Amino acid sequence: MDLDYSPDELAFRDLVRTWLRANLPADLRDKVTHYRSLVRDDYLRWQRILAAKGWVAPAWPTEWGGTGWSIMQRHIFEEECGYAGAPPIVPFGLLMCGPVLIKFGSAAQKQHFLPRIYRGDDFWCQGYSEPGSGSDLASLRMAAVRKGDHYVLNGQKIWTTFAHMADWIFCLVRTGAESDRRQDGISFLLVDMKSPGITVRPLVLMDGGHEVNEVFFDEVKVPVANRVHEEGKGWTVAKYLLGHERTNTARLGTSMREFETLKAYAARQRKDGRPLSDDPRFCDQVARLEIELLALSITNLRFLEAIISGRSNGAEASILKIKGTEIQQTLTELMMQAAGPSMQAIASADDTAAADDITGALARRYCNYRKTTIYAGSNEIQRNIIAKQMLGLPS
Amino acid sequence: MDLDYSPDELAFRDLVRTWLRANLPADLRDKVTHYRSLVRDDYLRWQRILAAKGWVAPAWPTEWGGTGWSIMQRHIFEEECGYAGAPPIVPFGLLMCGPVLIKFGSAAQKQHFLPRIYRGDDFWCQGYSEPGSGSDLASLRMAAVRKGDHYVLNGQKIWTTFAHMADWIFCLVRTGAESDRRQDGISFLLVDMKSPGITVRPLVLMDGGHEVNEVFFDEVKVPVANRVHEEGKGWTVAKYLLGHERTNTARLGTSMREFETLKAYAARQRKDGRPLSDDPRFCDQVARLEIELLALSITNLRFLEAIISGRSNGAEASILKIKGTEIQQTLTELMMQAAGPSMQAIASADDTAAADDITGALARRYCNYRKTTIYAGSNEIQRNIIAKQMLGLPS
Amino acid sequence: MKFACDEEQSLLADSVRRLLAHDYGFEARREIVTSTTGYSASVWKAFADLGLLGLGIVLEHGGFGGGALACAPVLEAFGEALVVEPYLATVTAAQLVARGGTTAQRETILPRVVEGTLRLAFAQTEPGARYDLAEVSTLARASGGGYVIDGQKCAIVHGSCADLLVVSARTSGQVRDPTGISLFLIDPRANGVTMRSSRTLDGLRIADLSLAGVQVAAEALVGSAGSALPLIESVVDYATALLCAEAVGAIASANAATLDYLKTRRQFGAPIGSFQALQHRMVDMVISHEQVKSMAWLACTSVDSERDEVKRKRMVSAAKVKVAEAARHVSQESVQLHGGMGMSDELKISHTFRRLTMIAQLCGDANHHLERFTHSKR
Amino acid sequence: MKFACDEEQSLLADSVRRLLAHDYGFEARREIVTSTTGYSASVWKAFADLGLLGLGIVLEHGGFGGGALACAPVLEAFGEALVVEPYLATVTAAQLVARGGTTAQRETILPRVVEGTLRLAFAQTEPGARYDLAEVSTLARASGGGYVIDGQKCAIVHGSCADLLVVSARTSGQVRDPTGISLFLIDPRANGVTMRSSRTLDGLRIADLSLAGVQVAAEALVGSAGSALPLIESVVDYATALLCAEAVGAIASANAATLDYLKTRRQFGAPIGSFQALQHRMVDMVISHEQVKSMAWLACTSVDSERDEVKRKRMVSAAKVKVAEAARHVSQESVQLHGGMGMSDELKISHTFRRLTMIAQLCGDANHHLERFTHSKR
Repeated sequence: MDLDYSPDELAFRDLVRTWLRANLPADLRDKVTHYRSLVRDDYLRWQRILAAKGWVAPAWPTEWGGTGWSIMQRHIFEEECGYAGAPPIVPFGLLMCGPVLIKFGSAAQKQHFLPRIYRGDDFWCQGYSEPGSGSDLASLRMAAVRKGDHYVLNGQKIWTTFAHMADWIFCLVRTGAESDRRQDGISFLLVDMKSPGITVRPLVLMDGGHEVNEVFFDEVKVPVANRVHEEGKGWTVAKYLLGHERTNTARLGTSMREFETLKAYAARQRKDGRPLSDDPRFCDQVARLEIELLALSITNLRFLEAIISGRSNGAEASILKIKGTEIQQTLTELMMQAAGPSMQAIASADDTAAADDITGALARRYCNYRKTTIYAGSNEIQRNIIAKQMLGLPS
Repeated sequence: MDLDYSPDELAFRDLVRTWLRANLPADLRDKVTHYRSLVRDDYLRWQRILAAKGWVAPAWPTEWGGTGWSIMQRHIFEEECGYAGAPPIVPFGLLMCGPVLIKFGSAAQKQHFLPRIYRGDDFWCQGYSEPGSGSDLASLRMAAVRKGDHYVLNGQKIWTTFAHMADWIFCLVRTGAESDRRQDGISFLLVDMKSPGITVRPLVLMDGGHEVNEVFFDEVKVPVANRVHEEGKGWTVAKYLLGHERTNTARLGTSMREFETLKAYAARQRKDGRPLSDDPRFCDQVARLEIELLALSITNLRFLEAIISGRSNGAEASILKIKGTEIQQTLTELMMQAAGPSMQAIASADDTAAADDITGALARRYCNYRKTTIYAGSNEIQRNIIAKQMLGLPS
Repeated sequence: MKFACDEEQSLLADSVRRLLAHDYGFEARREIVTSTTGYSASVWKAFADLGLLGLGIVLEHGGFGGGALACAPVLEAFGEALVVEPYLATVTAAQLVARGGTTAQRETILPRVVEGTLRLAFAQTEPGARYDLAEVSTLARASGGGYVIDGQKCAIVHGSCADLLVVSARTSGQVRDPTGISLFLIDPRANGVTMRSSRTLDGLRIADLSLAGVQVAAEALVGSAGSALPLIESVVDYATALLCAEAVGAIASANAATLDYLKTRRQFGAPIGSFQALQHRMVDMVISHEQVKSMAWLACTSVDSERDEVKRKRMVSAAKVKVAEAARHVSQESVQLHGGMGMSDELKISHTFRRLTMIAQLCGDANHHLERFTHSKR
Repeated sequence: MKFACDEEQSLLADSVRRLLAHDYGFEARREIVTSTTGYSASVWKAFADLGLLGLGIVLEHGGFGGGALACAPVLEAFGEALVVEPYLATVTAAQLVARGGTTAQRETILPRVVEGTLRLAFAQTEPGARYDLAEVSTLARASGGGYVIDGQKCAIVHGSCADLLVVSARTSGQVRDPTGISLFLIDPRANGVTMRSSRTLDGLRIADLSLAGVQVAAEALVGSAGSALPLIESVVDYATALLCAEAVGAIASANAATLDYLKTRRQFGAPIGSFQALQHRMVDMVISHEQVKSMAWLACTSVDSERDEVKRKRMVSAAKVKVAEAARHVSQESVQLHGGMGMSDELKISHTFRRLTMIAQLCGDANHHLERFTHSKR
């Protein structure tokens, strides 16, 4: 799938690729490519390597450490990292809180937090969803009552990815009464996870893994200085964050690496004494997936070009999310199917005995990846967005 | 697909099958199996053969000519007729107007119309849909204003199947003002198509065929005696008709015959010098269709048993409609695909030169069959019905 | 043509559901799944007391002489409750003995199966064999009036808790030859037998088996030497039919949970079940359930009554294709419609998802059965 | 990487759309479709005047020397307006001459194509050959310095209005041999040529051709004898890429009509476009359109620039698989969402449905291209 990049783009890609080959630690890469769980230190180690190189926050303004790359360069960089098997960037600090602070933060907030986020001094998580408000984010209820120069927080967040690893959490909270416009009265706070009154409870997912949590807030004191933007204007911040342009929505670099893994794995499996990759039915399933990958790769580049040239129709990110996650899920499904009866036995996440054999991870991974069409705005919400914003269909 | 009928049921099936073999005229069967258009006389000729045998209205009470068959026997009869390639029964008289008159008609209406419907003296059509009211039937507007012992009709019906062949039409009309309950003020009238003021305009469908029409009513006088049930209670009649138990919703007999045609046709087509039926991809498509047919055949029988034993969940007819029409459409699609490049050339409906070669009819038939998921309550409406009536999901 | 349970079956199914409602709630099940053995001895005893282990065994060996159709309502209830006990493994292997064993084997083994004191497992699959039942390279050499057996078996469902294994091995021919396959009874504690147990995603246990110079007596041979494949095929079809019945229950459970969630979960000021897109998807799940009910019946009735072997295979494969696809469809949609909650280990729906995922693959995936359906010409 | 049209292309596409908006409305098109010839001479002349017929012809023969990408915006506009003129037939056959013909052939034929006075068609498919380009049994025997040709061709798009045919015939080898196929220029009015014309579902004309002892001179041979298959394959790939571009326009048109219908048609007191199930289906149609745009670009750029023949075939086939499936998806959904109106001959949507149905099958259906994609190993 060599789409014809320009010579400059090709040169940039080769630069990134060469650097990754030399600097991505083999043990981290193997953990990723063998579907083993990453821990806090794995994420931070890779983040610090990137930070040392100056590549950890390409989209930030150069004064805060951004690279000044073009959108296309950022796209190429992200795809190459995924393709190489680098640990994914944990988005909460670098891709979410950082841009929010750059846009809305006070000078003091920027000075204090941005360098720490850049260097990986703090590990961040995101306090958005609540038990009663998932897709309908604006219905959130967590209360922050102002007392002097503090807010006192009571309530609960849920599905909080990596809360158990995090030093800080940014939260949407309700600082005013729910009025006719439910979006009013919401504020955006930065909360130290070591604050008294915060309890983190693991939510084990169906693959047996621990990624997400419930976070309970009981009389948690947060300095008013940690509010970003004005009180009651948190929804503006949240909307900015949701709409903040990202270039790796489709996660094609990762999917292309996974596709090569699938082909190699299927070639090693046997059916009727021959490689499974020779089986016409399986072969067709793989071919259809490859065609989907081709279509999405080009669509992704077309959309980038449209954004760069100002011809965006506003639905690009949603379309990339929908098709990208469908491809990711199909990859896990075909891998599991390729394993045949052996897919039943699962290795636990820490089973080092099976570390070199990915078979024991495939069914878990299939389960885990069901989340991709649910999180970050479910695919149903993405379709609603396209219907309303791009097509102008009525509610 | 020999599902194990009881010995009695098998004996009945053989009786029907033997009779059909002896009494279904070969020219009619050939017209059906070669996808040629049937004309009014074709329908009536077959109806009169059935009437002479006493089998034309099995579900009617025996006093009006019904056969007294069990639901299972009626099912078997209908499947056998479809399987044999008999012309379909035009439903408007025998399956719609007849049962309505039996349930709601006056003694005089029954005496006059039922024997004529039975014998095929009159050809009926149905005046339900209007340009502004399709799925939302209760929004109909055609006005019937009472003047003495007549109603005067003004308005328009659309999608009126066989109006151009029909002697009579039964209509839903608005005899009262549209009140809060839009279902109020609707009445059910029987209208002579020869009445002054009726104009029939053909609506050619995309296969080039003429089945449906617009029917315009301009000051058409209809005797009050031709109203069925009370004035303003037409919706009761319409609902009875819509919910009137029918046993051939799935049209499996016809689909099984078509499936055999498909297999035979694919065996005659060539690919790489061998029969197309040896091609693994095409073969899989045919296999999946056969599995769908198997599943629906058994589901159909299960539902009949549930209805007979009073365990109906109310959604049976909708499920059979959805899956039955999907199968019918897939059949036309695979036939067209089997023809390869030759499917492009179409024979006109009356092209007798091509009468023995079905290839020229396949693309037209594919187009024509798109109607099956739209008419008789679109498949979307069927899903709404299941969601509301069976699952109790809120509006 | 008869689809509904008769009265006796209904009563039995009701008893099973009552038992499960009482002893097999979500937390009770979780304890069983995480226990050392992976099943509950007391639940197993209750199954035996209800007569469930004898449903497919003839009266002279203490059973009730029914076929797959008689067993189907039980599996349906198991599918609803996500029973992890080694029921299907035991009754499948018992069928091998019942249909192929000598009188002595039947008299020794089957009554103990019925009374719940002997659990069995069938060691058939070999590494790389996928779903091909003829791909057997484990070797049984005649030696000193008995046999010496060497080879590898894998993916033996409930192998580690079996008191006795039925093992396929080749007494002649080459790998994938249809003839030359034989069945042997092997004590898992015999010399040369090594078993390695794993957990499965859906809370069961599965074992790999290594046989190194395992000596068995001539009496360990089930049926006559070299002609076991048709027996294996018919019994695996039997197991497949029961698995289809289990799918009916698991899908019913997933649909009920999803429908309930659609009615109670509110977003944007309304129950999410009022959104038409979700309604139509729920309807399609219901239709899948109806189709699977039909196909499970077809599979059961075919293994019970179809004398034409080719036709039986076609019908069982047709059923499994549909069941595999419906299991995939309903499991994926039910999790998606549950949103994040569907991913959580704390809700039953995610466990039903896992079982349906496995059911889709077990006894042959959709591709395997589509191939078998297509190639088994009438 | 460049996806958008350059300025020149945009201007041309605008001119085409203006022309079509003016001369090719729904009623004007209906008259053309039902006319004797099945195309409009004045529209054809307008195409020539706009330079459309020379887009793929080099400058020395009066053209503009562009590739498939240069032509794609025109085909896209044709797809929107459902143009039935023999454009694709003519430019495809012209490519055979341009790429394979002798200098004399190019000089005689191509300028006349560009100026709109010579329409061409490619007679390739034979009865039973399906989409296999090597399945040629029409025979060309060398005779008296020329050739005598016998055989049957079928499904020649716009064959009956062609002034000159390019015909494939076998000068050596057996049917389906990759070598031994040659191309000949044949005058449709020559002795021994019989053409039978039919209408197609989507308003085009198609012809079957019978060649009985047709004598042609040695100069009728296009390229060298026996080695035409790679040329045929590359030109059919070129035609396939243009067809993909046409699909982009036809799908855009279907989507626009459907979206408009959803917004204006009211039932149950609301526009039907407010129903979420229909909204989500409309969104999926929009996504299909985006994918087809991408794949049409891939096909065009591959036939223009890809020097590795195997890779070119894979990419064109990947595009056609996706285009065929999207054409099916969008055409079926757009009619379904229009309800009864979608079935009517009086609305453009039913004509777009028919064209998309044909596009899915033309130049090889999804199965054909999936097979070619799978078997063309890198």
